[in-house]
Amino acid sequence: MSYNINDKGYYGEFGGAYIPEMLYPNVEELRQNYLKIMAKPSFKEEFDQLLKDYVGRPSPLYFAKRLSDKYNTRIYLKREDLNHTGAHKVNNTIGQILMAQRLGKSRIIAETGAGQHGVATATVCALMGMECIVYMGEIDIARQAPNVARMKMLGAQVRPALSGSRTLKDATNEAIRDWINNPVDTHYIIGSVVGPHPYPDMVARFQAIVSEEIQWQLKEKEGTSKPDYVVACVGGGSNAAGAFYHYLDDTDVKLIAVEAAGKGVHSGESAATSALGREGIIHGSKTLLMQTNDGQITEPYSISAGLDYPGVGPMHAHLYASGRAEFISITDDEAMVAGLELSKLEGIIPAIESSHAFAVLDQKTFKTDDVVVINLSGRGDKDLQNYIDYFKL
Amino acid sequence: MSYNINDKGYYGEFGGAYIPEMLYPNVEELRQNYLKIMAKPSFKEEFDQLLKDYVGRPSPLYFAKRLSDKYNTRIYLKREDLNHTGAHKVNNTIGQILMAQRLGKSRIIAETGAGQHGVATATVCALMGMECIVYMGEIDIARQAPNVARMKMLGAQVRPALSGSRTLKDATNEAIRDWINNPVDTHYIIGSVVGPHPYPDMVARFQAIVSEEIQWQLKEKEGTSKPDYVVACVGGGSNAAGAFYHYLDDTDVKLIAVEAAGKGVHSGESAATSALGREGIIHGSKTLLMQTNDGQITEPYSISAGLDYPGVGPMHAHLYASGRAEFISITDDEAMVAGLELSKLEGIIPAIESSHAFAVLDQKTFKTDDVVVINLSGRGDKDLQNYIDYFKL
Amino acid sequence: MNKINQKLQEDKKLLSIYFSAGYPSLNDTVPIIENLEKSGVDMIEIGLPFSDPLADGPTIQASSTEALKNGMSTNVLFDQLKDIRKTVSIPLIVMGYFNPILQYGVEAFCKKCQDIGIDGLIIPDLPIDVYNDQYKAIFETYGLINVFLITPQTSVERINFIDSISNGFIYMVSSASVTGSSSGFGDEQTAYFKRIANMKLKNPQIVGFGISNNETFTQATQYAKGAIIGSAFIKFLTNNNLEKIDEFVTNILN
Amino acid sequence: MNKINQKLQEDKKLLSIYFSAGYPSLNDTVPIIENLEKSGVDMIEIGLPFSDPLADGPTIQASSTEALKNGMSTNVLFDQLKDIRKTVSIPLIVMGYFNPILQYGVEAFCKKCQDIGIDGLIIPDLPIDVYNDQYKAIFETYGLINVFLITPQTSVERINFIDSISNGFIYMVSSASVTGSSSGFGDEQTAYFKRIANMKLKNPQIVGFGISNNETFTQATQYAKGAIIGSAFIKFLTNNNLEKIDEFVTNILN
Ligand SMILES: Cc1ncc(COP(=O)(O)O)c(C=O)c1O
Ligand SMILES: Cc1ncc(COP(=O)(O)O)c(C=O)c1O
Repeated sequence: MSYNINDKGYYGEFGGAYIPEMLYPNVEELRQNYLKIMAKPSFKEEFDQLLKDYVGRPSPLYFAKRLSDKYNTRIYLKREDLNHTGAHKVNNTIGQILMAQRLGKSRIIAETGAGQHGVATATVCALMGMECIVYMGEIDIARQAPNVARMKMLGAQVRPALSGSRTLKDATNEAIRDWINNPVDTHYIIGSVVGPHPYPDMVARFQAIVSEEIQWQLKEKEGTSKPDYVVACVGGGSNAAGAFYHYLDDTDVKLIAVEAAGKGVHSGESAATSALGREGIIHGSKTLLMQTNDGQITEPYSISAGLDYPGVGPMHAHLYASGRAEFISITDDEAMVAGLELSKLEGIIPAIESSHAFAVLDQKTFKTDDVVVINLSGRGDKDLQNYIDYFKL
Repeated sequence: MSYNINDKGYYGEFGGAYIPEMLYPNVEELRQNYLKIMAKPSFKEEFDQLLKDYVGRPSPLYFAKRLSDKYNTRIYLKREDLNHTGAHKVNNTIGQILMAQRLGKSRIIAETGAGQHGVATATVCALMGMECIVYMGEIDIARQAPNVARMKMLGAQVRPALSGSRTLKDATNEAIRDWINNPVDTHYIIGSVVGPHPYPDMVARFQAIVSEEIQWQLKEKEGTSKPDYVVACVGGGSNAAGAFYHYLDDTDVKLIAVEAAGKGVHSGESAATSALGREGIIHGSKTLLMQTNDGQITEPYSISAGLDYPGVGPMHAHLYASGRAEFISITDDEAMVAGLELSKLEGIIPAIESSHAFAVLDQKTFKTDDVVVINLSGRGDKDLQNYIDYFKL
Repeated sequence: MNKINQKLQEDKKLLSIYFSAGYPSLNDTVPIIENLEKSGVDMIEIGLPFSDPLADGPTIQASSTEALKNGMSTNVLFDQLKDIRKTVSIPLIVMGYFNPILQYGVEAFCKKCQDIGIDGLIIPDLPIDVYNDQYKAIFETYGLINVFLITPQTSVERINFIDSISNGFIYMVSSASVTGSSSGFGDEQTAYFKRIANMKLKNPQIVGFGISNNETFTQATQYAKGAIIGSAFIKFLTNNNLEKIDEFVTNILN
Repeated sequence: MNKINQKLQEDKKLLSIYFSAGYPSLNDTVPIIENLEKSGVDMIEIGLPFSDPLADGPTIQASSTEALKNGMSTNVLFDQLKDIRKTVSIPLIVMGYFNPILQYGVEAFCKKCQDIGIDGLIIPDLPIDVYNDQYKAIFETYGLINVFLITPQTSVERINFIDSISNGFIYMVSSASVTGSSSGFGDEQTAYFKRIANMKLKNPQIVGFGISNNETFTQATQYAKGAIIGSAFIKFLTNNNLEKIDEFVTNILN
């Protein structure tokens, strides 16, 4: 079985491009060109150069000694928190801004949840001198104020999404609407492995640098490029897609995808898509999503704005349905505790999104000689206020 | 003429260890051991490993195209903003925590201004499982709230300095007092190239990695390891010391040290030590400092907490007195504008400290083919609120 | 013959009206349809509300949200419509996003539409290839016309292809923008209308998006067979009683 | 013979008092000195206030800050003291941080002290080697005794070295802590006092830091020649009139 995308834009049953005709030219233009453009040496060269000099890649693979001691296993952290702008998101936005330039676009739009993708988009737009509009749920604007400020500093316009749950899902709707209204000059930089084909594949390819680096870094450190486990949180799923990418077909490597259970999987306030979702269509893609019996999309909840999404990307839907990846749900409380633990044991304050991945250490027992790579998708600076409030620091 | 330290602990006229007897055993223990410890292969190895895997070094040397175009010269940014914890400060704290371990200390104290050094210290203490107390001026606690929160997350105790101007100078006094009170088990991690010998030299050596990297990175990019200019802001002077270190004796390379002029050098609210200071003793070192005719230390002012210090390290006093480095003062307003410009042109929000260095671009004309390396000592996340308030974003 | 095809043969410019089922009140669906027919409307698009209607503008989205709050659902809608053919004879089209239909079961949905007497469907986010590969046969079994959209950006080849697989009319989006966003047509749109008219497609075109009054209706139908009004009608419903629908339609047609 | 050396020859335990010049009020300096002598104090340390007194605890620091606010400065102090030897005969020591002295000019400062009749200086942050290399000759020229400190952490070699270069007394810091922080002496300190006493140094020791009442004074002087009180006296001044200094001293001595 293949775990990668097929030539129709599907991962198994999932994927495709369920888009209104108004988006067809945009998406089709991208579909026809993305692989060709990515294959060009000049593209690769510019992408690699920016990842190195601007983003700061390779991000380290750090052996977390105190954490390993505590959990009696061998834990490595993939340090996407050290990237410029503080998360894995920028790998993708660098790729897409170069793509947009080559497609002759002059205006960039994006949606954002935690604000990390918005900041990463505003950043590359500043870098390239392009107009940038970021849609963000009104609720997220309030709970991720530092990132809103950063986007403004970078010259981006932040437009609040006022409908629905006023979070990521609704920001995405607004961005799609903008794209429909601006079909010629605008490129839509989607921030995760979601949306219509070819977005999930394109974003996964840009994020694949994460597992590409893990392979050689682990080889250097452990003599083998294969860990026993790769663990990553899943909102839309881009950091997980990047961390899993080069291991997808290597079933020796176990993959763990961590979803946000909010106040509990069955509390009614959750974003644990695999546990609660069914196959359906969201944002142009057939995938798993949380919905009513009637097919209305459910409003998700997570303390973490970046995981507060009622779907997952189609790659992850397939990894779940096929059993290739294990899916674990982590509550707000479990994540917060894990975030504080990482801070105190390793001096690294993780994004609350990433904290969900770390909480797996308390849920699952690993063997002493297991090599467990946890994707530290982002740093916690943007979440300080949440941590402070939660722990009454 | 030598621009480095002599075997008595002086840079020219400046330096020494003007300390009360109560500190003598501590400082002497350090003085006798620091070079020996740093020379040990096991120390070097652990230091280098942590700089690579934990801090994320080498930090990139990034060619800033849009900024270069605007100023019609060749500008490279040394990306210390990408270090773990967001500034150059961590290079030093990693070094000093390893030093403290080898000296058998179990308790760490530090002073902090902007909070970056406090965060960097709290971070390495968490990493090594050591008790950590950070002294911070009450005013700085208020204006650098995110960093205070980070220190708490990392398990450090933040103690307010309530005396004097309630900024960095006073936090340093408090830290020294603590050290006097705890002479046996405690190591004091000073955050800049200030304090009694051997601190200025030890900190400079830990920060020297910055210019070590610039040398080979520039060689790769420009075919020569020598830039025409190295520009860095100076609070105490550690990021400048690091960026200048390997160029000190190479007078082909022009050094520019940028001080904070606050509301204007002669406004009475300034921290422009070279312009306003005279030789004197501060925090155990003979150096340039801002003082009354009577020898009372003046309360400095800068919008940037990290530059809000009435002295400079003795290395910088010597670089100034000898004319080896050019000293330029930058006002709050000039720095803020330069910070916003970097954000909008390059997608990088600098720490306000670093913004001072960028403001030099507007003050001084460089030749088209000059290679100008600006040390981007830290990222602006901690300063967002200041930027927002200032620009009413 | 499907009622849509019959209607398209009439020698007149057709006025089609869209509204969100369950808005302003849950049980307004049938009265609105009846009033529209009585007022002289030629065709009706009944919106099946969706939580995330990404091709719609704020007016339609707000009405959908309100309808859902009022309790509208696929089952409720079908229930409301079960006797609709006793009183209404003009073509009825259900317009909805694909997910609720998928969850109902596409075949079950189509069958139910046939039972009720629905003539066609517009599913903006159902891609043509997926329709062709998986659902065309089902639609045909239940006698439903699937209406496809074209926009000013749609290529000639694609328009021809869409024409070839359509068997009712083509929903011609006046401008590449979500519903309710433009006001009045400019030269660009007129050129687009002419360009499509000159293609002499086998399926007539009905223009949608941006039609709000007699002027825009007249402009849109100069080159096309008819026009669809959505947001303007919903705004009207927000501010007026159902009995006044008559006035709304009269204003458009004269 | 220097007044300090004379005093050290007296067959009694010496009480020395520290206060910050210019506190509580700018012109209290002389009355405080006179009251102290009248009350039976053996020696006085006049604190020259400094903005950043890093070896001092909060009490002394606060009094320094206040004194500076009151207008105290090196010149003001010298001016206040210019006739002090007309009324006061016990040894007077100026205690100050090095920077204000450096700015005044070390030689000018020493000369002025001699003119006034100051007997010695305590400069906590003037390192011994710098003193030896650069300033010893000047101090000697102007007949000033420089007092060095030792602490429980000072090594035997260093104590011997300090003893060798001292020519008055050794300021023995009771515990390695800033002024005003401990209350009462424990076994550790007593052991330290004994240890130093047993070294039979050529210079007598006077204990400072942590002495606040008769009990601690007695403990401190069991093995040492005398003791210095600082913070406790400043706290007293904060709460009492100068005329009551007498009571403070009486309480210490009995
Ligand atoms: C740090 C971090 N991790 C994870 C996520 C979740 O996104 P994804 O699932 O696409 O990696 C986000 C989203 O903003 C994020 O900021
Ligand atoms: C980012 C940054 N740059 C510069 C400084 C000034 O310190 P130094 O002069 O020691 O480099 C600080 C101090 O906190 C800082 O945080």
